[in-house]
Amino acid sequence: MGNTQVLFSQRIRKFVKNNGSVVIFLILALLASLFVKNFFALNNFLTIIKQAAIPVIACLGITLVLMTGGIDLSLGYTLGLCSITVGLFVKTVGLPIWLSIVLTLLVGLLVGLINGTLVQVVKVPAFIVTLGSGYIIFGIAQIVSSGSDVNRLPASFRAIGVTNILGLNTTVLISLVICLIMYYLLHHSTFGRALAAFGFNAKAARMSGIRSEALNILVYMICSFLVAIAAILLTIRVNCAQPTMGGGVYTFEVITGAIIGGASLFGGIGTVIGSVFGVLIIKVLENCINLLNVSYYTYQAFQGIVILLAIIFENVKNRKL
Amino acid sequence: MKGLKISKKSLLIIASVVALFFILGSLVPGFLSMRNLMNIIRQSSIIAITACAMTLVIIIKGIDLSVTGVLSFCAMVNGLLLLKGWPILLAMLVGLAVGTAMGLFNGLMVEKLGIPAFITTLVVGNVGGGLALLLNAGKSIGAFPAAYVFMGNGTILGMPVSNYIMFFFVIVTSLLMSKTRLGTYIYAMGGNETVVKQQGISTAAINYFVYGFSGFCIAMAGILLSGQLDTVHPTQGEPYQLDAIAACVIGGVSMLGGEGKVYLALVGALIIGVQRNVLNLLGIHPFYQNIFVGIIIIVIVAINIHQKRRTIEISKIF
Amino acid sequence: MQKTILQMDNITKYIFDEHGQALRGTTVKILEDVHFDVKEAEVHVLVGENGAGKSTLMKIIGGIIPADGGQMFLDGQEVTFSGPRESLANGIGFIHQELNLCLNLDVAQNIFLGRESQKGIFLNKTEMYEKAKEMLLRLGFDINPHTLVRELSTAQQQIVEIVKVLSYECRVIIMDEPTASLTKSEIDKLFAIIHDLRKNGISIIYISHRFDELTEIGDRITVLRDGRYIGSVDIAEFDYDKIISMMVGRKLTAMFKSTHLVQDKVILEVKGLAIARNTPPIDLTVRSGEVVGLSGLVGAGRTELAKSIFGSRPYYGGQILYKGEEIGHLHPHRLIEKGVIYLSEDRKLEGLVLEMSLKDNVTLASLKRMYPKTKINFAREAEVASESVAKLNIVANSIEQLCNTLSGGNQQKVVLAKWLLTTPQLLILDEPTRGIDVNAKSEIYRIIDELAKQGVAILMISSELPEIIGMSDRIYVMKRGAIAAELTAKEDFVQEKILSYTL
Amino acid sequence: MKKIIVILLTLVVSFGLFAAGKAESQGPEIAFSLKTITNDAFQKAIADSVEAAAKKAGAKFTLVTAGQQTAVSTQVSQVEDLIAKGVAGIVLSPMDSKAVIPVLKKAKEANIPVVLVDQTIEDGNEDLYISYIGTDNFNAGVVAGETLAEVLGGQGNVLIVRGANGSSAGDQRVDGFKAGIAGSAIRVVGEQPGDWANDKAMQVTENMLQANSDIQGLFTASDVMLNGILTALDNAGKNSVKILSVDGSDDVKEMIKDGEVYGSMAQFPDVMGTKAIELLMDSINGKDMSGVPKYIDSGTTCITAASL
Repeated sequence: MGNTQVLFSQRIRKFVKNNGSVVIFLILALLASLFVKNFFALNNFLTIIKQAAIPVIACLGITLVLMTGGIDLSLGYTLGLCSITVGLFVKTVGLPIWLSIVLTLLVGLLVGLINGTLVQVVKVPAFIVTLGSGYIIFGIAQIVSSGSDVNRLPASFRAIGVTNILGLNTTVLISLVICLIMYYLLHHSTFGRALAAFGFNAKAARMSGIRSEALNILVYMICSFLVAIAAILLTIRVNCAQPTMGGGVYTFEVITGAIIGGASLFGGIGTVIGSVFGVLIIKVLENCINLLNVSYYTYQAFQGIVILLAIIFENVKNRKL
Repeated sequence: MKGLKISKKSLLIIASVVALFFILGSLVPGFLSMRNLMNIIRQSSIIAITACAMTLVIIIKGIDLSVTGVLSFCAMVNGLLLLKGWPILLAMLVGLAVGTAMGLFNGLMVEKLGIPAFITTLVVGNVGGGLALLLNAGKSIGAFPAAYVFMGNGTILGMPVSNYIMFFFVIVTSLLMSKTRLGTYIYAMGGNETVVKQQGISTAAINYFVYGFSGFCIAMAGILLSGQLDTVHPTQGEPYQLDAIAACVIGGVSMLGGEGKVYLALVGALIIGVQRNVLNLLGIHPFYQNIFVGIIIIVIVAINIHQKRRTIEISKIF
Repeated sequence: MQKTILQMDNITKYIFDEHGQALRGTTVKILEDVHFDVKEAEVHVLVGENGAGKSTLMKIIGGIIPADGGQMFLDGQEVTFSGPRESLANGIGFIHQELNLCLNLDVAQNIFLGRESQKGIFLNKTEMYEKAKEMLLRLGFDINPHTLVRELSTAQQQIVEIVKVLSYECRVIIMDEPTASLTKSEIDKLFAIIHDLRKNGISIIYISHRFDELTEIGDRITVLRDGRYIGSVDIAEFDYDKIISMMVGRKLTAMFKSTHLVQDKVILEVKGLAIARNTPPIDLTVRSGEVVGLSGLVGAGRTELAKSIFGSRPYYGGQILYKGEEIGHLHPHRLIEKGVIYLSEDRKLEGLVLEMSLKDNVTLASLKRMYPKTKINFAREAEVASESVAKLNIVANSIEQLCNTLSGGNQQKVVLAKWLLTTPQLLILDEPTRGIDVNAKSEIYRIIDELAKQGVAILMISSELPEIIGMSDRIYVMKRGAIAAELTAKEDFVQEKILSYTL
Repeated sequence: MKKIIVILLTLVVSFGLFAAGKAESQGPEIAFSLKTITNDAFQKAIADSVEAAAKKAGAKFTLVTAGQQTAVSTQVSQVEDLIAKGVAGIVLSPMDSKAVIPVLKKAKEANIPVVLVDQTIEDGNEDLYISYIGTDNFNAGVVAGETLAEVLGGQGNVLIVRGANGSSAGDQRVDGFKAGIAGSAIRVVGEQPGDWANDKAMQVTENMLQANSDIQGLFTASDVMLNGILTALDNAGKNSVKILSVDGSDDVKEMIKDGEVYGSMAQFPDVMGTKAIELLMDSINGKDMSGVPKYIDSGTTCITAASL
């Protein structure tokens, strides 16, 4: 009896240790429900979920990259590029929707391929590659958009993202599906295992027959691919395709989400649940800021401090280990 | 032998800059006008000062991505104090102190927690950016004392005051790197950290100094910029992150650490300045400029690293 | 009778981590009750097999790692060095095998690093460079002190190290295999230097494997074996065979049981392989069910050879045939599929993913084979892991235990388990028993024999002669990147003989 | 090292090509500097009108844009470069009401006439420019406020989606709007910056709707944020909310037709462009500009379904 209790408390401790972000989220939500007017409402929760759905997709992408010990600072700009691309294809060029989407996803893959190759083959540090490529991508996006955004997109296209199925719109559902797929990949497939091994000790992983070179490039491609999906959904969400979407702020927000979610900057560690709740935490904070009608800038500074604490905490935790 | 080699390297860079000037002079209307050249060097002064510190950071195998935020924030602090009627020097000192503190914090994270430089600086930069907006609700402030504006915009004997300050920084830093112990240690640390430790030199101290100094220079650049604009805009640091790194990379500072000359970083800053200036004169959109700079950075770093890897492999041979 | 400068008594050191601290709960001693002393103005040569503890002892003198027991006296005063700087301050200079220089700095900067002469706040360069120049000249080397060390030859770099050490007015200089990478003429120069150093009353501790050198410069020889002090001999009564026998006095324990039989099917055949541009071609074969020992000194090129075969290192000409098929330059994952595996000598860097659990490590190399559809079957995985744990009696609280919390022996078994799970047909084992206790060793021997019995071909690299002799059906001896000898007849398997080939 | 030099030289050459491509010149050169023409139909409209007018006046036209909304220092250095280049006249849409003052002083020293459009600078610097042509943003706000008050019958709750903080035009519009609804029973229940960006605008709208679901009206400082706002309202099922905006872009006209938006304060970019060039040409041709009023209202009208 007491024995089982011990086990139970151990299990709880283990859970808290592995899913810190979930706990933080619950606490945060509780506090908000108590002290923030209008926070505790089904509708508000739905809103938060809708707002989180898209960043979550991108966040899962960056989580993979962080697990290799790399980083993708071009993420936000890739989002902008893919947004304007899909907009142009669907409305201006008038390609069939499926084709436009496929092409946009290909753009994403291409960006990832280039980043990944430079990192893995040419061995340029990831932050340099992606810092540079970020500016390049941003420029290209602006140029292809030739100055004007594409808005009021065809309903048939928007339907992909805004159709409601039992209270949740398809965007959220798509995001859910992606989470499940990523969960499988990361926690139930050899890919995830190989990725972790590579992140912890690339040399040993290679010597153990993991195709580290291919893996590393693939990860960057998956990341940009997910970002492309996020871009399409975001474009649908705001019913407007523009190259300025995303940007550095978005990159930072997504990375913050992953790190609050417990992804390690040194590679190897990262979980789907963690990253999902990491993003949810951010969105709850933003939501409260707006509900309280506080200046957005307070939050911007605040966000940085949150991530700092997250990093320090994670680091100290590992020290103990 | 060594001396000769370096001078050859810098000669080549400088030669190509000269070439650049003449080709451009012949092709771009108004490029060689005195006023325009003055513009270029004044505009480059901001880049040069940040690049100065960035050089040191990269030499010890680090990087500083906090430029945008810290630059804006320190300028904002300094500006608000000025408007409160603080004496210029005092306000500047506070601004510089803030920058140095943020730099030191980076050093601390790198040294004590072993957090990758690019992450801690990225984050600190973001905090800075946020605070810069927060301090004055995203609004810009301006109308500073004349003396202050003079520092940014005035000229003495035909040369902008900003450039006297820039040259002061470049010279001091160059002296530091080439003529003092600390400089030697900074290079040594970029070359072989274990040796430095074995000689009983505190690598921690070096980290603190380098990142602190970086923060200091960035703050100085921010203050200077607000002098040039007679305004502090909460996001005025925007363009300088990329430019600072680009200046170093073009100036031949090795991303693998241990190599780089401050004065070459200055040359790099000038090249960037010229590039932006020319494309402005031609009315070419800044996007092309950024694409350009982005490509240059990646390519040069790639080549640099590729060469290094070859030499390392050769030396590895049995 | 010269007076003794440095004396060490009953020095003991347990196997240690990168900080020089003894590993938790280890019983493996690298040094045990070692006695060592250095007289004024003598060249004291230290010899012993790989892993005899020479370098460790020197590291203790050099203050790089602390001793776990025993005392050290300098001029009769008991001393303990907290760090290299302190031992240097006490007049003990250490010239490492892998040179400690900043390649991106110039000669003078390296020599004076940490104590540059200053004029005001600035460096006094003129003085520094002049000093450096004359120091170099005093040793008869005309190297421009402005030259970047990167641009110097290894020999010249070594000279810079020596000058650096001398500039500290050292009375004792430790040289760890200084001639390893020098040409004949360079060696002569070095010896000349050593001679007049001694004339100036400086003592030198000289580690070397080249006996021809010993007689040329040594005054006294001390032999270490298995971390124990065996004895010291004056160069006067130097006798090759005597020294050899002192070095290899290790008795062959009964832990080796050879139950396997060599079949004649050739599994691995290396033809004319050059592991570097300047090394002669290597020929080598391993048959099914055969254990082939690869002996030689550290740095003789054994690991390089292994890695060249395993496709994680470039090689220069020659062929590598596995079952008659060329496998040169294949990526490890292809080789593992084919049944070729390489157990690295460095288990922490290349063997294990320390941050992952025992279970994950065991299955790491077999993921593709176990889960062709990429879906991990956790139940099966646990099963497999537990089986391996049982089969190799790995001691761990659970298969979920992280590997960085396992003892060295168990870590090694985990690596072995990982490789066995891939059902290999060619095993390349690089120092399979390094730094693990006796029981673990004997078990690993048992497993190797077991495998050979199943017809697996095994190439075993080892620095421990008894191990080589006890396990091998055939022995190759490597020396300076080439095969120095191949011993086929069991009666040739004698430690002295093998050792003499390696030296 | 050599390779780096090669790159630098290619750099040189590429400039050369850029330059060669651009090397043509006739008539006085007039330049227009503004923040950006991307995703901002209104800014683009101004740019187009300036260009058209300049071409008509036989002048050579150069457009310089700073790119990011935030890159104030870029605009300043761009104008400095224009002065150095010795353009005949500058049309300027300041990104910051203070930051451009020093550079305008330089323009004055160099006797380069400047006309401000769309956005003005701090008061007390009227000597630095010929005239400021732009919408009376405050007034536009007032009209919008009054219209909304009228539509809502003088009562109800409204939200405000501001522009980016620090943009004078945006602030004036909002202040005007508040003045416009003053006296009526209309309450402003939420107010957040949309930073001139759809996604940002959408998010703040959503969240404000959470805070107060009972909303009858909404005012936004610019059409460029309408897409996001509309989507947010749509998702919340609040299609009946009366929206008023500023700019009167072509997109918004569509929206008004479809009844998604009640009205928008149309500005007249064409007026700005033509008038600005007219003034510049005059001063270039040596006319005395002292008589010209320092502020010329380019006018506003409230576009509604009725007026279309």
